[in-house]
Amino acid sequence: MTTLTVAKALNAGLRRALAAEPKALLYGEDIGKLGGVFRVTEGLQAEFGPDRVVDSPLAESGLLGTAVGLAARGYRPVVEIQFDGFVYPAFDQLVSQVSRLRFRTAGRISLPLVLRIPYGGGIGAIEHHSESPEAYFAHTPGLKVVTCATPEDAYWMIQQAIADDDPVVFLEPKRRYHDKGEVDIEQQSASTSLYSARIVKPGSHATLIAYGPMVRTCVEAALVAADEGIDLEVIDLRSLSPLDEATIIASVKRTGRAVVVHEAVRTLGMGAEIAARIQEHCLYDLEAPVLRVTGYDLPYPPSRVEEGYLPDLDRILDAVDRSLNG
Amino acid sequence: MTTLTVAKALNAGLRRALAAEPKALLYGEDIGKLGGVFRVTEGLQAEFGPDRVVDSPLAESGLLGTAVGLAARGYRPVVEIQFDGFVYPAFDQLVSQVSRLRFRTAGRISLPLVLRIPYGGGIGAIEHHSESPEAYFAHTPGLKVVTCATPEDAYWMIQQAIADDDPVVFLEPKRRYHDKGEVDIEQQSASTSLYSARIVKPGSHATLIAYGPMVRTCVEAALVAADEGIDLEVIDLRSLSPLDEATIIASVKRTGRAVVVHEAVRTLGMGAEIAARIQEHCLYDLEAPVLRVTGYDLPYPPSRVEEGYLPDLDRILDAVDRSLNG
Amino acid sequence: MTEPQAGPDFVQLLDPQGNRVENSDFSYSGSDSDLADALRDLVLTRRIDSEATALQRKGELGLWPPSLGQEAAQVGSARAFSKHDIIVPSYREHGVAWCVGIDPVDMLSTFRGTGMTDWASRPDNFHPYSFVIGTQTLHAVGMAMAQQRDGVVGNQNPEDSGATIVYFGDGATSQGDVNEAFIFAASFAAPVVFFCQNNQYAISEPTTVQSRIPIYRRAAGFGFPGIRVDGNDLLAVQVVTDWAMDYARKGNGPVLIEAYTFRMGAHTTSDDPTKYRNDTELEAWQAKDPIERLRTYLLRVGAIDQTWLDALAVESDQLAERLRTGCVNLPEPRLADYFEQVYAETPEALLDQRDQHLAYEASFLEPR
Amino acid sequence: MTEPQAGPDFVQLLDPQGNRVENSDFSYSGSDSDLADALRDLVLTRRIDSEATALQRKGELGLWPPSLGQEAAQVGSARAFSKHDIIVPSYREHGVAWCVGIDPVDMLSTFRGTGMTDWASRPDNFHPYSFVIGTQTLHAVGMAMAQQRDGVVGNQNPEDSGATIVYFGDGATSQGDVNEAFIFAASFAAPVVFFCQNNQYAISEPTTVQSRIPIYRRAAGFGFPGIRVDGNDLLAVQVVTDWAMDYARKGNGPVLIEAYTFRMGAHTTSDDPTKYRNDTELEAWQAKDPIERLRTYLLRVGAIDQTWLDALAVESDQLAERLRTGCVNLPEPRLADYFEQVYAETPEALLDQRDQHLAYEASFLEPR
Ligand SMILES: Cc1ncc(C[n+]2csc(CCOP(=O)(O)OP(=O)(O)O)c2C)c(N)n1
Ligand SMILES: Cc1ncc(C[n+]2csc(CCOP(=O)(O)OP(=O)(O)O)c2C)c(N)n1
Ligand SMILES: [Mg+2]
Ligand SMILES: [Mg+2]
Repeated sequence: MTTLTVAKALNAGLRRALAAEPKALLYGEDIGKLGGVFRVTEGLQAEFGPDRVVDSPLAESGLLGTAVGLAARGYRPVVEIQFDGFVYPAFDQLVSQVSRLRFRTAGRISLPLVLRIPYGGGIGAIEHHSESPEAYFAHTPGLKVVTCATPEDAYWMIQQAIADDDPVVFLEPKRRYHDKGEVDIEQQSASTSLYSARIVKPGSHATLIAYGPMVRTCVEAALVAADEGIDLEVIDLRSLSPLDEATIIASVKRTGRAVVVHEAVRTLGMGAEIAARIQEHCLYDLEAPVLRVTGYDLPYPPSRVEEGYLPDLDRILDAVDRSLNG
Repeated sequence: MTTLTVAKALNAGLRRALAAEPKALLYGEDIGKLGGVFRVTEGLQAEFGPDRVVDSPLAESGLLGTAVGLAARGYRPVVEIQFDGFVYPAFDQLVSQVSRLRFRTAGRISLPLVLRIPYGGGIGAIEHHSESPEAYFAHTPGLKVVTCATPEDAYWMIQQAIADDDPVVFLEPKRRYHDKGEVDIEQQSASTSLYSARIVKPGSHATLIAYGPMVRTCVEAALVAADEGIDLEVIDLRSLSPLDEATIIASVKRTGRAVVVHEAVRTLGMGAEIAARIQEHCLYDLEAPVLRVTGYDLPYPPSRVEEGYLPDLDRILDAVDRSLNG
Repeated sequence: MTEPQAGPDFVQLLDPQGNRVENSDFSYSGSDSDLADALRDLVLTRRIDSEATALQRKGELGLWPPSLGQEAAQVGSARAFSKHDIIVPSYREHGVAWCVGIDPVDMLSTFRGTGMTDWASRPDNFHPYSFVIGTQTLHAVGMAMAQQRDGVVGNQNPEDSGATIVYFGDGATSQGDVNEAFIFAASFAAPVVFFCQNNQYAISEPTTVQSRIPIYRRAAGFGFPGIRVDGNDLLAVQVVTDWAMDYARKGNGPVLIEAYTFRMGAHTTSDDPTKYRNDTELEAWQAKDPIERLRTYLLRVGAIDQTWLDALAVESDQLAERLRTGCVNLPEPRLADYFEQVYAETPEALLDQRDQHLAYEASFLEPR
Repeated sequence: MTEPQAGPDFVQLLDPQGNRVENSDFSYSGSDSDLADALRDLVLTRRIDSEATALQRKGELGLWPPSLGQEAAQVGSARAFSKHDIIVPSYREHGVAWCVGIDPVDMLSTFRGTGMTDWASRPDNFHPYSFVIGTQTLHAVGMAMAQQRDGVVGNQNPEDSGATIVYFGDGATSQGDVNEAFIFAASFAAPVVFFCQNNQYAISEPTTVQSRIPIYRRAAGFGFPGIRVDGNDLLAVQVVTDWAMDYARKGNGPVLIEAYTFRMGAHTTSDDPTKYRNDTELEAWQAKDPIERLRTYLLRVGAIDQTWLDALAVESDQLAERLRTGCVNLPEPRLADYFEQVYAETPEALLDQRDQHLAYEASFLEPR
C-alpha cells in the first residue's frame, strides 16, 4: 500500500495505462511540460514523449474532435479539459459525435476515448472554474459518466476507463485532488467494476447518496450523525451513467429514507433522476420524500459566498432531520 | 378569430413583434429569401428589409455570440437555429454567456434574446433533425425555456418571449407546425403569462403532464380514455423553466396519480424533475408512482422505427393503466 | 465576386467546350482510356443521383441531397486516392462513395430511414457520412494524426504513404470546427487535404455570405497552401488532388483545395431553389456541365463512340433498376436491435428498456 | 519563428533603446507631453498589477492575471479610443481598464471573489471581463453590428462615428469562436478592431503551438487587413490602433492588429513559468521593456525629469496604498442577494430557494 493524493493516484494510473497500452495517449492544453494546471500529468511527457502526451492548440472542440478521429482509427485518447467550465465549446462534438459514432455505424466503429474533467467548486476560484456539468453528460445516451472520490478509486477507475471500449467522461473532484489515501499500486487489476456503486458506510436510518466531491462530506455528516445516534448509510455512486440502480433501490428499501447530495444545481441535477427512480421503485417503502441537498439554481456565485452555496455537513444533517421527521 | 397553422401563427407573431418593436430583429441561417427551412419567417425579409431579418453565416456559435453583442447593446435579436440538432455548436455561448450576462453584471446588462428552435421527432427525418434537447436548457440557470402546443399559444408566446427582458429558449414542435387552430389576432395582448401552465382538459382520475408536441397526443389519449370511463386531466406545461409547480402539484393532489410524457430520453429528462418535485410535495397524496412515458435512452433512431421510439397514444394509456392499478 | 478564369489562380485543364487547356504547373498524365473510365463514373454517379431523387419523389426516401453538377469534383478527387488514404465525406459525396466501391443501395438506407449512416459495403478507410456541418473536418485531422503515429506518412516509398482527405462545402467554411481543423492540421503538420466543394450555395445563402474573398485563400492565413480548381473539370480536379495528397503523404502538412463548382439541383429534395436563385445563373452553369465537356472531348479524340455510350446507357439503366428494387427491398429495421448498438457493453437499465419495449410491442399481438 | 524586425511588416516607432524610428506608413503626431501622460498610465498600470500580485500573495485575492510587460499594448491602444467606441476586454486588460477610468479597487473584487465581473465604476461602453477564451470576440462583432444599426458608423463627421475594439490573446486565435468572429465581421463589414496581444504564451504553450505563421497574417485569409505592431512600443501601438479604429469607424470593416509583446510574469498567480520557459527568453524581453524605453526617450528629450518621476513615484505609492485598503474593505457579498440577479423577474421557485437559504442561515443564529 502506498499513500497517495487523488491527483498523484491519477498520475500513477495514467502512467500505468500509458505503459500498458501503446495506443493510449494523453491529449490536452498545457499537459506536457507544465503537467496540466493541476499537475495530474506531471512528468508523463518527459517519460513517454510528446507523441504520447500531446499539447493541444487552445480549442476544445478541436481537441475533442481530433480525438474522435484518433479513436476511430484505433487509438485510445485520454483528453483533458482544463476546467469544467471549458467543456462547453466541445459540447457538440461530445453530444453529436463522441456519444454516437458507435450507434451511427451499427457498432462497427468503437470510440475508446476518455474525457477527463476536473470539476466542482469549493476552491475559491473565479467563474467558470467551479462548475458541475455532470447532468448534461448523464442525459446524453452513448456516454458513460463516472467520478472518483478517493485515491484508490482514482487510480483504478482511470485505468478502467481507458480500457473501456466506450467513451467515458471521467470527472475529477478538483477540491479533493489533495485528499490522501492508501492505494495498492501493486495489485494487477481493480477488484470492482467502475460502474458499480460503493457502500462507503452501511447504515439503517436513512441513505445518503453522493458522488465525487460530496462523498467525503457525506461520510463526515454520517460520522456526526452517528454521535447523535443516527445511523446513516452512505453510497458513493461512482458511475452516474449507467446508474447502479440496484444498489440504490436495495438501500432505500432497507432504510425507507433517502437524501441525494450534489454540488450541481437542483433542477434536473442527478438528484432529480435518482428521486424519480426511487419513487418509481420504492414508493411504498418510502417513509419520507426523497430530499435533495444541492447547489441552488444559480450560476456558480463568487467564491466568497460559495460556502453557503455548496452543500455542507449542516445542510445535509438538516435534510436528514427533515427526512427522519417527514 | 382566424384559422392558422402553428407555423403561420409564429409568422404572424413575429411580424407583429417586428412592427411593434423597432429593436427586434430576426437572425439565422436561410431565414431571408428562403423564409427558413420551415417557412416560419416567410415574407418577413421582404417586408422589414435585410437589416431586420438577417441571413447569418453558417455558424451557430457565431450566430448566437454576435446576438449576445446585439442584445447587450439594446437590440432584441430573435435567433433561429435551423434544427434542434444544430444548437450544440452554440452551447457554450448559451450556457456560459447568454444565461449569465445579467448575473455577471449584477443586473446591469439585460439580455433580451430569443432562441427559436424547431424541435422533436416524428417527421421522418435523418439524424440530428429530431432531437429534444430541452433538458439541457432547463438545467441551465439564467435561461427561460418555453414551448408552444397550439397556434394560439404560438402566436402569443413568441411575442411575449420577445418582450421579455430575459433570454428565452423558444422551442417549436416541428411535427405540429401544420396543426391548425383559431387565433384571435385582433386582441391587444395575451391573456395569460407564457410561464403559467394550462389545464387543457380537467379530469379526476390521473394527471397527464406534457408540453409541446406531446400535448396533442395526450389530449387524444384522454379522449380515448374518456370512452373507457377514465377521466384524465391534461396539463400543458408551456414553460419548462421556470416550471409552474403550483399547477402541477394542485392537480396531482387532486388526482393522486401522474404520468409525465415527453419525447426526450428518459434519464434526466423533464420527467425526472417533475417526478422528483411531485414526490417531494405530494408523497402522501400519491396513489401510485409518478410514471414517465418518454423516448428510450437511445440516440434518436432511424425514422423507420421512430414510431416505436416516440410516446404514442397506446404507450400513454398503458402507463395510465399501470398508474391506476399501481 | 467575378467568375474565376483559367490561370495560376484557377487550375483548368479541360474547358467547358471540351478543349484541353495548358497550365504551367499542372498537367494530366493519364490516358484517354482512363478518362473514358472516369466518364463512366461521372455518368453512373449522375444516374444514382437522379434515381435517388426520383425515389424520394415517389415517397420511397425521406430525403435526398443531390450531387447533380458536382460529379467531376467528386469523381476527379476520388481518382487520386491510394491504398493508405483515408476518406472522410460530408453528406453529398455520392460520387466519391461510388468510386470507393460502395453499393449505392446501401447509401439509400440512410435516406430511407432504414438505417443510420453505416453501410455494409463501406470500406474501412471511408468514414460514414456526417450531417452536422463541418464536424467531420476535425475527425479527419485526428485520423491524419493517427496516420502519423501509424508510420504511414513521409515514407521513402510513396506506395507506403497515405493521407486523409475530407470533404465539406462552402457554407461549412464558416464553422468554428472547420477553422479549428485548419489550426490543428497546421500545428501538427497533419497529412490532410481539405477538399471544399464550393457549389456556390449553402442552402439559400450564396457563398458571399460566408466569405468576401475566394475560399482557397483562407489557407494562407493558417500557413498552408490553398489552391482553386475548376470543379467541373475532372482532369484538373484529379491532378490537383493528386498533387495535394502527395504533398500531404510526404509529410508536408495540410492543403486546402477549393473545387469551384455548382449545385445544379436543389439543396435537398425538401428545398425549393426558385425562392433564392434565378434561371440565368443555372443556365450559365449548365453550359459548364462536367459530364458534357468530358464526353465532347472523348468523342472528338475518338476515345469513345456512340456504341460505347449506348453500352453505358444500358449499364446506367441496369443500375437504376437495381436501385429501385434494392431500395424497396432494404430490410426494415427493428427498434429493439438499436438498444445494443449504443455501447460496447449494454448497461442493464438499457436492456430493461428494450425488454419493456418488446413486452409492450408483444402486448399488441395478444387480445387486450 | 524569428524575431520580427522594424519595417513594413512590423510597425515600430520607438526602439528598445528609446530612439524614434522612421516608418513609411505611420508616424506619431502627438506631443512629448502627451507621451509623458502615457508614461504615467504605463507606470500606474504596472503598479496596480504588482500591488494586486502582492495582494494575492498575501491571501487577499484568490487569483490575479498579471499584465506585466503588456502595458504599452494596453495603454497605447486605449489612447486611440473616442467617445462612440465600445471596448471589449479579455481578462488581462488592466491597463485598458485603468485608461477608461475604472477604479482598480473594483477590478480586485472579481479576483477577491466578492463579486462577479461587474464594477460600479465601469463605463457602459466597456464590456465586463471575459474568462472563456475567445467568446468575447463574437460579442464584440455583435456590438459592432449594433453600432451599424445605431447609425454611428461611416458618418461624415468622424466625431460622430464609432467602432468596437476587442482584446484577446495569441492562444485565443485557435478557438472556433475567434475565427467565427472573423467570418461574421467580414461578412457584415462590421466596424471591429481585433486586438490580439501576442504575449508569446498561452499559459505554458508557446505561440507556435497555435500558429506556424505570424498571427496578423490570419486576417488576409478572411479578407480583411492584418497588421503587426511592436506591442512594447506605445507610440506604434497607439498610431496603428488609431488607424485601425478609424478604418473601422469609416465603415470599411474589420482589422486585425497583432501586438507583439511578452508576458513578463506568470500566466496567473497560480502559474509557475519556470516549468516551461527559461531565463534567457525573459532577459531578452526585459531589454525591450515598454516602460523603460519611453522613460529613456522622454528623459533624453527633456520632456520629463527626475522631479517628474519622483512625483509619479509618490502618486504610484498612494495608488498602491489605496488598493491595499480598498481591497480589504471590499464589501462582503451575501449569497441571498444573488438569487435576484439571475433574471429580470425572479421566478417564484428561485425566491423559495432563497428563502430556504435564509431560513437555514437564520437557524444558526438561534440555539438549535
Ligand atoms: C451545424 C449545422 N448547422 C446547420 C445545418 C443545416 N444545414 C444542412 S446543409 C446546410 C448548408 C451547407 O452548405 P455547404 O457547406 O455549402 O454544403 P452544401 O450543402 O452546399 O454541399 C445547412 C445550413 C447543419 N446540418 N449543421
Ligand atoms: C475555453 C477555455 N479554455 C481554456 C481556458 C483556460 N485558460 C485560461 S487562460 C488560457 C491561455 C490563454 O492564452 P492567450 O489567449 O494567449 O491569452 P494570455 O493568457 O496569454 O493573455 C487558458 C488555456 C479558458 N479560460 N477558456
Ligand atoms: Mg455549398
Ligand atoms: Mg498569450
